[in-house]
Amino acid sequence: MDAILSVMAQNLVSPIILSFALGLLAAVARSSLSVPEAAAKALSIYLLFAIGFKGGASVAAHGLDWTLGFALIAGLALSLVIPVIAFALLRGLTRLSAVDAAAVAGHYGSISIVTFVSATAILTSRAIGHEGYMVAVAAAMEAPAIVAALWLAARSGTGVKMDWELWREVLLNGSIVLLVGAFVIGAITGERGLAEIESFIVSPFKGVLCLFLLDMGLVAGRGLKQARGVLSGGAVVFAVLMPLVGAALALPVGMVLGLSAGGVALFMTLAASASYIAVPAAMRVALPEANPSIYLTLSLGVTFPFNLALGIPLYVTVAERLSGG
Amino acid sequence: MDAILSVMAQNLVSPIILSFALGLLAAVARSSLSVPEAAAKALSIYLLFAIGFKGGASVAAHGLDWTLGFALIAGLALSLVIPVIAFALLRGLTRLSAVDAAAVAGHYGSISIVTFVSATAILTSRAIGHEGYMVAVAAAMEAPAIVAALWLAARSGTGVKMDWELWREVLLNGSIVLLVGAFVIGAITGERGLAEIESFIVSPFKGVLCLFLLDMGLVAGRGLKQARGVLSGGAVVFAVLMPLVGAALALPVGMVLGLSAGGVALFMTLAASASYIAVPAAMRVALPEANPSIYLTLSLGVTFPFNLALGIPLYVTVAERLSGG
Amino acid sequence: MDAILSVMAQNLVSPIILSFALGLLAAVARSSLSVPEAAAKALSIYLLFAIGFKGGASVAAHGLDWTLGFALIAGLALSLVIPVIAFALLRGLTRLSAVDAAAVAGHYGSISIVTFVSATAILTSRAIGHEGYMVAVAAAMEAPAIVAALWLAARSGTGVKMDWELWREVLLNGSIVLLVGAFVIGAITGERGLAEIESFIVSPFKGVLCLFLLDMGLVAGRGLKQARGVLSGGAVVFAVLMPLVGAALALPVGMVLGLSAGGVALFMTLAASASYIAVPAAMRVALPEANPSIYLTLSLGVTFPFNLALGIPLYVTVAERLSGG
Amino acid sequence: MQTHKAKRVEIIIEAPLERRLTDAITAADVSGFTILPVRGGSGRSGRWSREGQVSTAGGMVAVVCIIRPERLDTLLEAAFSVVERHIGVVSVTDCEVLRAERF
Amino acid sequence: MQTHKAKRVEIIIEAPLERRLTDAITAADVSGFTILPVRGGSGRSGRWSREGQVSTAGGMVAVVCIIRPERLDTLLEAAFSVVERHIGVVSVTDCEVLRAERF
Amino acid sequence: MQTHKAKRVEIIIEAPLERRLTDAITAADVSGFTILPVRGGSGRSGRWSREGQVSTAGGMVAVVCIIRPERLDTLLEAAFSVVERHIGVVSVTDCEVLRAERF
Ligand SMILES: Nc1ncnc2c1ncn2[C@@H]1O[C@H](COP(=O)(O)O)[C@@H](O)[C@H]1O
Ligand SMILES: Nc1ncnc2c1ncn2[C@@H]1O[C@H](COP(=O)(O)O)[C@@H](O)[C@H]1O
Ligand SMILES: Nc1ncnc2c1ncn2[C@@H]1O[C@H](COP(=O)(O)O)[C@@H](O)[C@H]1O
Ligand code: NA
Ligand code: NA
Ligand code: NA
Repeated sequence: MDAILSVMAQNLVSPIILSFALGLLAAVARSSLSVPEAAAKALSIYLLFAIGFKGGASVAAHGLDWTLGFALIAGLALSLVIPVIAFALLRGLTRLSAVDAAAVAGHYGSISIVTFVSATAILTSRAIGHEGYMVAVAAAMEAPAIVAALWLAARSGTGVKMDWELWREVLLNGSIVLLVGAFVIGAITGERGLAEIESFIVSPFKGVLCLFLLDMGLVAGRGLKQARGVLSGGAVVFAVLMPLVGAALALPVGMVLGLSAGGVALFMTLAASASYIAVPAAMRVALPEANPSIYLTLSLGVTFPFNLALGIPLYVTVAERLSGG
Repeated sequence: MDAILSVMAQNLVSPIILSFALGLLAAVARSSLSVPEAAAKALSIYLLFAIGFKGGASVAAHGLDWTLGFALIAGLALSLVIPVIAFALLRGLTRLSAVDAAAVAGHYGSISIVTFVSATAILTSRAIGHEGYMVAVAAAMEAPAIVAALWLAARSGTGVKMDWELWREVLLNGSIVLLVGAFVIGAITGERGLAEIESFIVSPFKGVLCLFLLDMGLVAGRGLKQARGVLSGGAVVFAVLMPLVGAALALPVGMVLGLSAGGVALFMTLAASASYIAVPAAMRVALPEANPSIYLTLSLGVTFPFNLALGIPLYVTVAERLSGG
Repeated sequence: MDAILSVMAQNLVSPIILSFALGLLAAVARSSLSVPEAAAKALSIYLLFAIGFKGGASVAAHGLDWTLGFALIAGLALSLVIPVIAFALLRGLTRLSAVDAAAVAGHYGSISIVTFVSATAILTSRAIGHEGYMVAVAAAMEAPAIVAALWLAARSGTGVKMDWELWREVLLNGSIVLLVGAFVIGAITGERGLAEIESFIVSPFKGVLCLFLLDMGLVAGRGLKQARGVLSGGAVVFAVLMPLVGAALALPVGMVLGLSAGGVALFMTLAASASYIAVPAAMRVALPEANPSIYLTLSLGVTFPFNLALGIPLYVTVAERLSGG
Repeated sequence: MQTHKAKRVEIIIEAPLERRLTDAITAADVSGFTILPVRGGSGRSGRWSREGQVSTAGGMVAVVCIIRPERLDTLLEAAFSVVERHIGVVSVTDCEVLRAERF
Repeated sequence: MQTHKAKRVEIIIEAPLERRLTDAITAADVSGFTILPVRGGSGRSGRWSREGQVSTAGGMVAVVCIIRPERLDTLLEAAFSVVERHIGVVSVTDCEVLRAERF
Repeated sequence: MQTHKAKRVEIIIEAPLERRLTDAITAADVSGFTILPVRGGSGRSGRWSREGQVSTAGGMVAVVCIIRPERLDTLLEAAFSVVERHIGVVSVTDCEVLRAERF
């Protein structure tokens, strides 16, 4: 317990968390501080490219085994199951309409790549290794939850159009393509490729992450101010509870798969995190009736900072204790 | 004297100065070279974050003492006094209207963070130490001069609206919040935090500064071309004289405060520099009658390059001789 | 032959090439992946500044000799001659109108700086030295081909307005000014200047190049999809043949000039590459009747990837064998 | 100079639907359109801004389409089929154009 | 398709006043507006461009507001209270909108 | 509020011609104009987008110019002299402006 608390306390004073907090405070205080849209997109391209490439290079170095296949399947399964649990929880804890609840549920089945990236940063700084292919698992878990959400909405009577065009958009959305593409490039070029661009994608990585989190704090803060009134207490409870539920589901699965301690922690983080880039865009197309303030605020305004500040250190410590030892 | 000249000559051939000169020349020659707005803003976010963080980390390493408090007060006082002197000088040297003179005066009481950053870069390359908290002094000197300017304008009969909204805008403008926020993050996370993001905010710093100065040269050049005709000889004399007056005021204050040689040089630089980001925006809101070409051109087109090329090396050499030696 | 193939094979699995391929595939699959315009421009500013500066610093280190002057003249001559050959080839191989053929020819006389940059990256990774002033030759070869193209068009009866304003635009376009300006700054500040900003312009260079090539792949892919139907087989043959013709012309010239093996390879690369930034813009102004899909697709969609994947390794190996070896 | 009557249609629509809208417009055989970026706005669903955003959700684009009067209804129907269930504003203004042969 | 008469108000105003303007519009109970970025321009105070600019000073934004005709005067007064002392252009065009219930 | 009749001219033109167009407009003594960025579009020469582009070729800008009715022809002639051989759309809308003395 003490160990967990000390890891958490230490985590709370990292530049990463504090940068997010700075953005959040600045937005709430209505400061004019803002990151241009193009710069935020550029930062996210950098992060996706770097994390994908490093994952691929690590696979090239350590080799692949069957676990990757099983981990992908387990990830897919989790991201289909979690929305169902989330939906039930939401209907119990809040008065959200079925459509709103389905939309929110879809976000929690999917993943947040920055939460994943922050977890890898913490693992790196604590020198805990992890499977490079977890990046591929992250990519695999982005989209399936959308299907689950649309199924939940359809069951509740909302006409949903999951046409081929939407499938293409979801499966080939920019972040999946870049993440998987960079992973493949890393896997092909391996350690030699990594050496060539190391001083671009490895050394400055954490600093870039700080700026991106500053921006996410600004966006989250603006969203929270905007959404006051829309959010009930029950919804907020959900947004804190659900990541723990997701992580608790992922923990035994990760251990059964035989992942390393770091791998289990990342798997828990993926299950615990909620999408705020790809799924919202898909929901605007397929479930326009769902209120975006609700899902964006819960995902980006509550769950993301919860995972960043408390969740990840918790998952890492638990995973270390139980699996890696 | 020789020493000063040699420092200046050496400074003139630094990549930083030459990048500014390149931008200036390109703009004057009407080249299509331009930096996108989003990129310029991203560069300025990087610089503010890096300089604030490094200041905070240095405070964490060396500890705080009473001098910080006194330096803050001295900075505030200077930024209230300088506009009054500037106003008097302008009324003597030029035929500017009272409103225009008040607006210009406000810019000179405030500070230019890039001038400050360039001075720290010169100190670093000459291995002269300075107090990390000078960053906080810089932040404290951003806003007060606006009050002085509005008071000067009001005295001359221009109805000025300094409402609460404007106060908030000025005190919580993006650059102050980011600078102070990064300073606090640096102070909290200390040397450990700095180590984590060093290869992002320390090593590439000077290169980023070059690109930002290239952009500033472009903007200054465009402004100068645009403002031909608006500027009198007297105004240009003012823009070269005023930084020297400001620096001369700051020199004894810095020495009495007991700042290190580098600290005195930075204090002089702050007093000598003129705002071109925060104050112009505030003036457009509060003193729309004042002609923006005048204050922007004097500040960015004359005083900034003067400080960059001649002022800073002068202040550094003088401060080293008199205080640190 | 084996050596060439092995260099080519090795080149094909470099992060640089694969990043381009990723972008191309993503665009063809209609992924939403995209780089913001401002970010793409910022990347190109970085690359031009870095490559120019390094060239200048290398000249400062190794000194200048008469070869530079001769290389500049030879570059100018080549970029006037190549369009004429290209025009003849196009008229033979395709049914393009004279105006379209003239416009395309102009692109091939000019150069692509990213092709040049990629070639230097390959030279660096294979530890082959080259003359720093080749950057200046690259700059000199940007514009003259435009004149040749307009002359070819005028000869075929298309009224062309090559007014003074267009001259200014072409000669002072952003990329030439930045490349030459950074070259001069590098030459003035020399090794000392380079040391100051090395960790910005040298170490992360290759990684930045990857992201820029990712973007170029996206743009090229979009262009190719758009231009299906416009392009005949003959035009595609031209776009693969012409770089070989250009390189074959440059090879003896470079050897007669006494360039190093790396220098000859770069000279061949310049002659082989086709512009896709400066010349298209000039053509839109001066030859609006020419169809931009044709020249953009040939240059960016066919010749650029050909040079990147096959051309450069070929030129490098040939140059090494014949001149330096 | 000689000008010709036309309609200027401005469709402000959620960014994730941009491709669907332009595909629908193209399918309706409209001669051309231009897409302007939008920085922010406000409506019944609250205030929004593109600043610092990565997702296309929570953003709008403005599609401007100049069209012959007799083609207006076709365009509006195509646009409406996409905007229908979604957030968005469609406005039509009378205008005059140079070079009518282009529309 | 059925359309309804409305007014399209376009306010081009200095960027530092953006929040003041949108606050005033909102206070006047206007149903919605959209903000477009502006890249540059020219007027009596000379030529300007956003290129490479960091400060909001020396920039403009365009606020577009589609409104029922009977609400026009309220909006213009709200806008004028902000634009009055400042640089800015306010223009009003007749237009037709789909889905009038939204305005 | 009191408003005055004016014309709103919108010129969508290839980006490489921006300076030529604004120079021509300025030479025609037009009181002011505003330049809006354009993200993409479609026309007879196909679909285009600014995304990831470095070259100004393959991009358009929108120049908006509000002008007194009696000055319209001068402006259109100036604009036409530049647009003539090039891709571009020129449209004119009737509008009302506040503060007519500014135009
Ligand atoms: N009356 C209006 N005039 C201009 N833009 C509007 C108007 N109403 C809505 N919008 C735009 O459409 C978006 C969504 O509107 P709403 O569905 O009312 O929230 C707003 O955020 C604005 O960008
Ligand atoms: N007649 C006009 N049409 C369009 N925009 C204008 C007009 N007049 C002024 N503007 C815009 O408003 C800004 C300030 O105008 P001014 O106050 O005349 O300098 C200009 O830079 C333009 O962006
Ligand atoms: N009818 C139209 N309405 C709006 N924009 C248009 C129209 N026609 C053309 N454009 C714009 O002008 C560009 C060039 O048109 P075009 O010459 O037809 O290819 C297009 O890509 C659009 O951005
Ligand atoms: Na999840
Ligand atoms: Na000052
Ligand atoms: Na060439």
